[in-house]
Amino acid sequence: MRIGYYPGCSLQGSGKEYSDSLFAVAEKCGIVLEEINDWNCCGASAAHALNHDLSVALPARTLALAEKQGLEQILVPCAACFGRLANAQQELVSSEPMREKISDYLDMPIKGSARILTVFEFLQEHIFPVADQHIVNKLNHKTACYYGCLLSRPKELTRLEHPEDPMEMDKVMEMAGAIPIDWAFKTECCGAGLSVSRTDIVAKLSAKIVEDAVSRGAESIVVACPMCQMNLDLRRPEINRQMDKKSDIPVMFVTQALGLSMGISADKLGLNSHFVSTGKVVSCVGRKEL
Amino acid sequence: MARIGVFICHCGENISATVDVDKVARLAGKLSGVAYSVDYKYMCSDPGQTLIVDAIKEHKLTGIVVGACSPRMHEGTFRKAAEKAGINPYFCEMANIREHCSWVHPKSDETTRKALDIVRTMVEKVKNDTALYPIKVPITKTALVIGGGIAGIQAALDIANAGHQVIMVEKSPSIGGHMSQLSETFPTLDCSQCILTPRMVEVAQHPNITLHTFATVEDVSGFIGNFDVNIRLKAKSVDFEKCTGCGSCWQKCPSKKIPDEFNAGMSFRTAIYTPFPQAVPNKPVIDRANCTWFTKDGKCGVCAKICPTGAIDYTKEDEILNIKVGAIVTATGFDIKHSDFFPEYGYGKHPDIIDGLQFERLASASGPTGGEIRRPSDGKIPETVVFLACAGSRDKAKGIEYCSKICCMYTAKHAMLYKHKNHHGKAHVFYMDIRSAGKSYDEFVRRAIEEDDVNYIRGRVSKIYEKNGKLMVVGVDTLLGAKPVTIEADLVVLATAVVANEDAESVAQKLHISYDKHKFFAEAHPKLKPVETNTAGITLAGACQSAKDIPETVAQASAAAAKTIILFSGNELTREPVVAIVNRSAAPVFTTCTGCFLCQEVCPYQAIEREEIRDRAGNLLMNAAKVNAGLCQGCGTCVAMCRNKSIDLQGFSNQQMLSEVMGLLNVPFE
Amino acid sequence: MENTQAHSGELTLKQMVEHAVDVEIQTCYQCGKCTAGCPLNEEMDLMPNQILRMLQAEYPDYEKEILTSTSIWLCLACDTCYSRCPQEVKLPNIMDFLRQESIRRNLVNPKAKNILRFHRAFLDEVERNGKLNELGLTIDYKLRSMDLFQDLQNAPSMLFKGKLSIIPHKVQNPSEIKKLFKKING
Amino acid sequence: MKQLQDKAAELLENGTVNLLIGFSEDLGKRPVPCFIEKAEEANILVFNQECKNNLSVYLHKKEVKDAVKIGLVANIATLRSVMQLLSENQLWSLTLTYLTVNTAGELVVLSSAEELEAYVQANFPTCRPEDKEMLDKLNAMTRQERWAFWKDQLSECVKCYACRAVCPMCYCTVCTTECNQPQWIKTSADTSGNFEYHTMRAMHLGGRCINCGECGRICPAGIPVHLLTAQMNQEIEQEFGGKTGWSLKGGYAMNSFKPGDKENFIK
Amino acid sequence: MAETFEPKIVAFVCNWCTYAGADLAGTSRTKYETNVRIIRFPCTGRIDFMLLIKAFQNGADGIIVSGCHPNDCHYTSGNFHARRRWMVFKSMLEFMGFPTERITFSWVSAAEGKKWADLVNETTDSVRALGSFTDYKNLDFSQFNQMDHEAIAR
Repeated sequence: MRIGYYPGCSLQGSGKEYSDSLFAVAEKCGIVLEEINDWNCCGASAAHALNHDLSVALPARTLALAEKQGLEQILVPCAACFGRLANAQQELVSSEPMREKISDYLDMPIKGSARILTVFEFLQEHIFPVADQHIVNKLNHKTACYYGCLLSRPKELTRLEHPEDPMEMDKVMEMAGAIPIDWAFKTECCGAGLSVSRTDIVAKLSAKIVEDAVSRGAESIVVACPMCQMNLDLRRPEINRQMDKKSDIPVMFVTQALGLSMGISADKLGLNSHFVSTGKVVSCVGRKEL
Repeated sequence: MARIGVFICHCGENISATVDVDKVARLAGKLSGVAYSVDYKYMCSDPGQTLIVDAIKEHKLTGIVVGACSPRMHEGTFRKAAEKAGINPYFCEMANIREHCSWVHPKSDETTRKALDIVRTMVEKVKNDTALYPIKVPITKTALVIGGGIAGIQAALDIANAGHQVIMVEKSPSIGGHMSQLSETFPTLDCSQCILTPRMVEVAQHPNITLHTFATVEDVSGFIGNFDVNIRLKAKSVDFEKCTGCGSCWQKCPSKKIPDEFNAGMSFRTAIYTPFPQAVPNKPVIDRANCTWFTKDGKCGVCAKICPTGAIDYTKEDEILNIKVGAIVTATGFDIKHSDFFPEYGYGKHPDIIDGLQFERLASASGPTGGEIRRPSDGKIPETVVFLACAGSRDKAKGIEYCSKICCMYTAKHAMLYKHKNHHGKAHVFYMDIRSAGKSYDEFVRRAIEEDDVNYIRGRVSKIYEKNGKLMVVGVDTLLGAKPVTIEADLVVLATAVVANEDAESVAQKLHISYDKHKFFAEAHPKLKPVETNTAGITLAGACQSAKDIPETVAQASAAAAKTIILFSGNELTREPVVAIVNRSAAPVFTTCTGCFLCQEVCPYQAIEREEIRDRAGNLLMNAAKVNAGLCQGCGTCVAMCRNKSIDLQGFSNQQMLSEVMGLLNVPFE
Repeated sequence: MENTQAHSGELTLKQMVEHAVDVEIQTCYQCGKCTAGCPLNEEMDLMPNQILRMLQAEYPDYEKEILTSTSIWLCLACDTCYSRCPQEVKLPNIMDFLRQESIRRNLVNPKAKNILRFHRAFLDEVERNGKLNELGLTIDYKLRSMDLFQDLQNAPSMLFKGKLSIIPHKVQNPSEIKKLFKKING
Repeated sequence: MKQLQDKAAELLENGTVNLLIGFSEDLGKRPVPCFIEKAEEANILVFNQECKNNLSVYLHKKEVKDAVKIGLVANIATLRSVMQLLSENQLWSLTLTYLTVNTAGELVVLSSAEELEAYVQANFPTCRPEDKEMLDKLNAMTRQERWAFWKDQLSECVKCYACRAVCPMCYCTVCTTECNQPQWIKTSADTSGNFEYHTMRAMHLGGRCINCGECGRICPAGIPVHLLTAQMNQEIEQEFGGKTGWSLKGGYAMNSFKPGDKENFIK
Repeated sequence: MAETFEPKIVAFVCNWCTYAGADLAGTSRTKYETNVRIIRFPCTGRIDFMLLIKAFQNGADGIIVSGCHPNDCHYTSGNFHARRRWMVFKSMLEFMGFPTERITFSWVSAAEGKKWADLVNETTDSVRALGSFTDYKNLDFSQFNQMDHEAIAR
């Protein structure tokens, strides 16, 4: 079964290590990801903030291209991109006129039939079955799985089993030999798109998240969204100022963590390109049981 | 040869003002089959009726048409008159020339012509009328009451005190229902068990009441006055004849870690148990699912060893008891949503987020904490308690649009009880509206606010999460310009939605009564038949029909009892003979019914039965439909559904309806 | 205060919302759960439920108040409100529309200008290349917001860590995207 | 063919069936129904495309009923009508064995209602193309054109009731047409009476007819009466779902309802 | 006979809602056209489609069929069954080319005296506009004509 892949812009920029680690893991498990040819930006929060049609048309183009490429399922690791693509798809299938309008904009035919996978669905369906033969060492530390908004809501799109207290990522981390903690801010918002324009707000929101995770003894935060990662990592100075105490809890992508447990080098997983050092976690690997 | 009399009424001026009554009477007299025709100022008056009676006798009339007002007005009156004159009342028809003619049209030939048409139509009908006789149905004067909560108890006592036999069936080991779990009751704050337990005992001791606990209704057949019911008596594993209720068995029972239903899961009970100290009957049963003897075949057996009277009997099997009853009172009660129903409140993961019933047990003197309100997690007395009204109720997203009705009151009560027991504690209530319409209900809520200084916050809570030992309740105060508020609580009580019992649907299907989309049982008419169901002889009492508080439940229970007692007031039940009937004729035809039973499926009253027609040797010749006159309400849907007219409706027969049409048409409007 | 009569003729904002987005404003019964759960409730000048209430009221004066609020720009479309709303009101979609309407009527709150600038910068970047290049975006945004020094400390290290690439990514034929934008913006 | 004859012989031999209803060759003409009681007679049996008759209609005949154990050589339409009959509580007195030939040309023997249901559902026939074509044509016409069409057609009807006699669903012992108290259907064969009869017929068969088309085929006046019921079925299936002769449980659309049924035609 | 054509309209109504509604129109003296003649049934579920045909066949120009609104049926489901039957019957007649605009289906509750009056007036107007219903009669004439021709031919 071919698996299409839509990186989205951040995974080529600020979230590069997300795609690096994802590919490393996939490679390890012998899974090939086919990038959608000539994909374009999903429009993110900006498009749907300013222009509804655009917010559907941009993802629609990518979906149309995927169809042209004959891809029946597409992996969209970036939470924001996933949200936009899934949303657009829903509008396309639910409204005939909308579909016509858009395919007219794009002058491309579009069905919107492809199945769009969240990173969790991808891991569950393609990595889990083969994981144990690749997992070589346990991560052996307490971790807080942070899902954020776009991977948990709206539940019709994200298909989580328990949208208010998701366990999908926790399962992955358990498999990787970490100890996921039960905490309260799993699905709270980090400030997302306001990262640049209203850093103050991002600091406030992210602070709450980091605070709760730390107060419950987490040694790392694991995310599956480049925006969350950036806000919790890049914005740490502001966050620390907000909490007025210094926290150096690292923020990894779920794929990086999984990669570590598979014995892939920290370098290859891009664990060195974080602002908050991930050294502590890396050193936990293979450490004796807590 | 029909000899029909036509009687045209002036109704003072009401008809004669626009209709030429004299002409109508004159022309009606010329109609074929009409032997006598007359008009008179007030037909419904005594002289008017006498006029009819005399005419019938004098002119040997076989049927009459009264051209006057609507049959809905005076049909009864004139049918009585006809009867008085010695003809079958169903040979009297009304021609509605007032409401449908003189009142709605101006004075004109056209109006008069219409009046005549109406009369002619009814003349044609009368020609095809047949003598009908009231249907008599024998009645078994024993009532079945399903459910031993306060609703069932009230209904049973009322019926029994009226001198009729009552059989009560309760699925749990004791009667008492949810009311027995409550601490105090609003708005008087009198102790629930203090007022309930005497009634429970009364039921147990009443000579007219037979009580079956730990029993369920298996199936129900038959009809009003003549129900045939099978009851499953679940194996108690204890011989109640021998058992003295000394309790040594459950004191010694080794499996002690079974969540206690009566204490809403906040304490444990043993495998052999009586649900609570004041249980009626106060004798234990074995919960086989949790008893070592049954789960680990034959190991243990302590209770049998300990029992001084040898009452324990592991070999007992379920028994089916067949009973005949004339009426059924359905009082199966309700359930509430539990806190694990609320994702945003942590799927009930936290022990200190509890539901209303659990709080009742915490506050109850007979509860797990002896009436001290302590939080389940660590037994500490909470300093701050937050109560959430509308937890699940009025929540379309959760599939419950309706208001659970009792929460506003019991939440106020809960807050009060907490404050009375912990004067320094703080109680907050998140609410959307306060619905306290009821005798001294609003005063009660005000008391909670004014005297016990409970903090009412208008707004809904979005999330509850635990943070260093406190429950963070994230809500909003919409009366402060939607100000976000977060309260650090030690205990949170969710006034969860009142819902129908899990098995409500199957119970309804066994009883053949209808239910709404929330599985609450449906009354026959929302206003005028609030306790009857669509199945004659079956009534509703209490929260199985909709969320109710105790006073309402008791009132409805008494109403249901009254309906039953009325039914039992005669030896047989008399019903209007306007019912469907399947034709029958001599062998070898027997009937034209082909036994496709499509009629059976359309009948709203399960009035159509299967009759097996056999020859003398007893060989089955054919299956045919048969109408149970006791159940048929005479809608006639089956008649229109029957392809070859094998089923017909007395009083509105095919012959009658068609002749009306023919009589009306086929003739030029003069 | 004027009454709704003043509106006879053109649509009220509420009606416009209902036409544009598949929601029924009337279903909101003001329980406030949306506000309670909103991560930005402390920042907002109008609370989500207040906006709904004001739409329900259909007072002309309210329309301006709503469209000039910062709330509509602060909304992160995190969907917390919708996912918990007992009446299933799709607030985020309403917010989307209100933003667009606020631009159309030229009522954008000055305090929200930066957010708007960012969105604009973002879209222009996408229009130019079909893909987003954070460096380009950041520079573009800085120029617009004239807030040149914020994040300056980060840029070099990001470059160093390979998180910002200097050579912009593009789709094969950027003009195709430009055409798309033109078509949609008319 | 041989297979069929052998099987039939076997069934008659071992007493699984007392009477076998099938087709026999009629000197070059279309095969005709035949009734076989002796194994040795089984060799006259044939089964091919030409075997169009819906033999289930004979199951209502007294002589057949008396035989109790019946073997039925049946095309799919026939099997489908048997399904419908069973769902209407008919045929209860018979034990039936069905012999048919599947699309692959192999002999299939079905000896229980459950087997029958499974087979019918697996090989469920679609509306006959020729009918579909006619229906679309008629539905495309204006009302007046349709009126003219049926007026013209039904003026030919002589009320011979062949359409009724050949229809397995017309099993009423006394048909409405024979009811004379009251007289529902004009006895004379004038066109308005014919309209009356055929409307009644269609209403009674709509949602029960299994589109075997026998009524149309048999009509001596060549009136396509089967189109009326076919149209009804189409309507009912579209509006309320459910296929005739699909399930033993029945599910006759006309005596059930949904609160949300279409009512845009009601003021 | 008046110059303008006056249609004969037969109304098949249920006892509990529409008949009562018509009574209400009377008690509140709401005036309406005289053309309608009411035939009373216990329930719309009882109304046999054959009666409609019979009515047309015997000279009715228009027909009103009316009963309780959905969920208001005195017998809980009679009107639901009727609704299906009408729907099918109507499309049946349409397929046969019958002028179904001569049949008006309606829900009229016991409280809707006004609606009843309006219903009668509207129906009367529309049927008056349609003119006398001759299709059925013509059916037979046409046949007689044929016979005549044949006779002449012979």
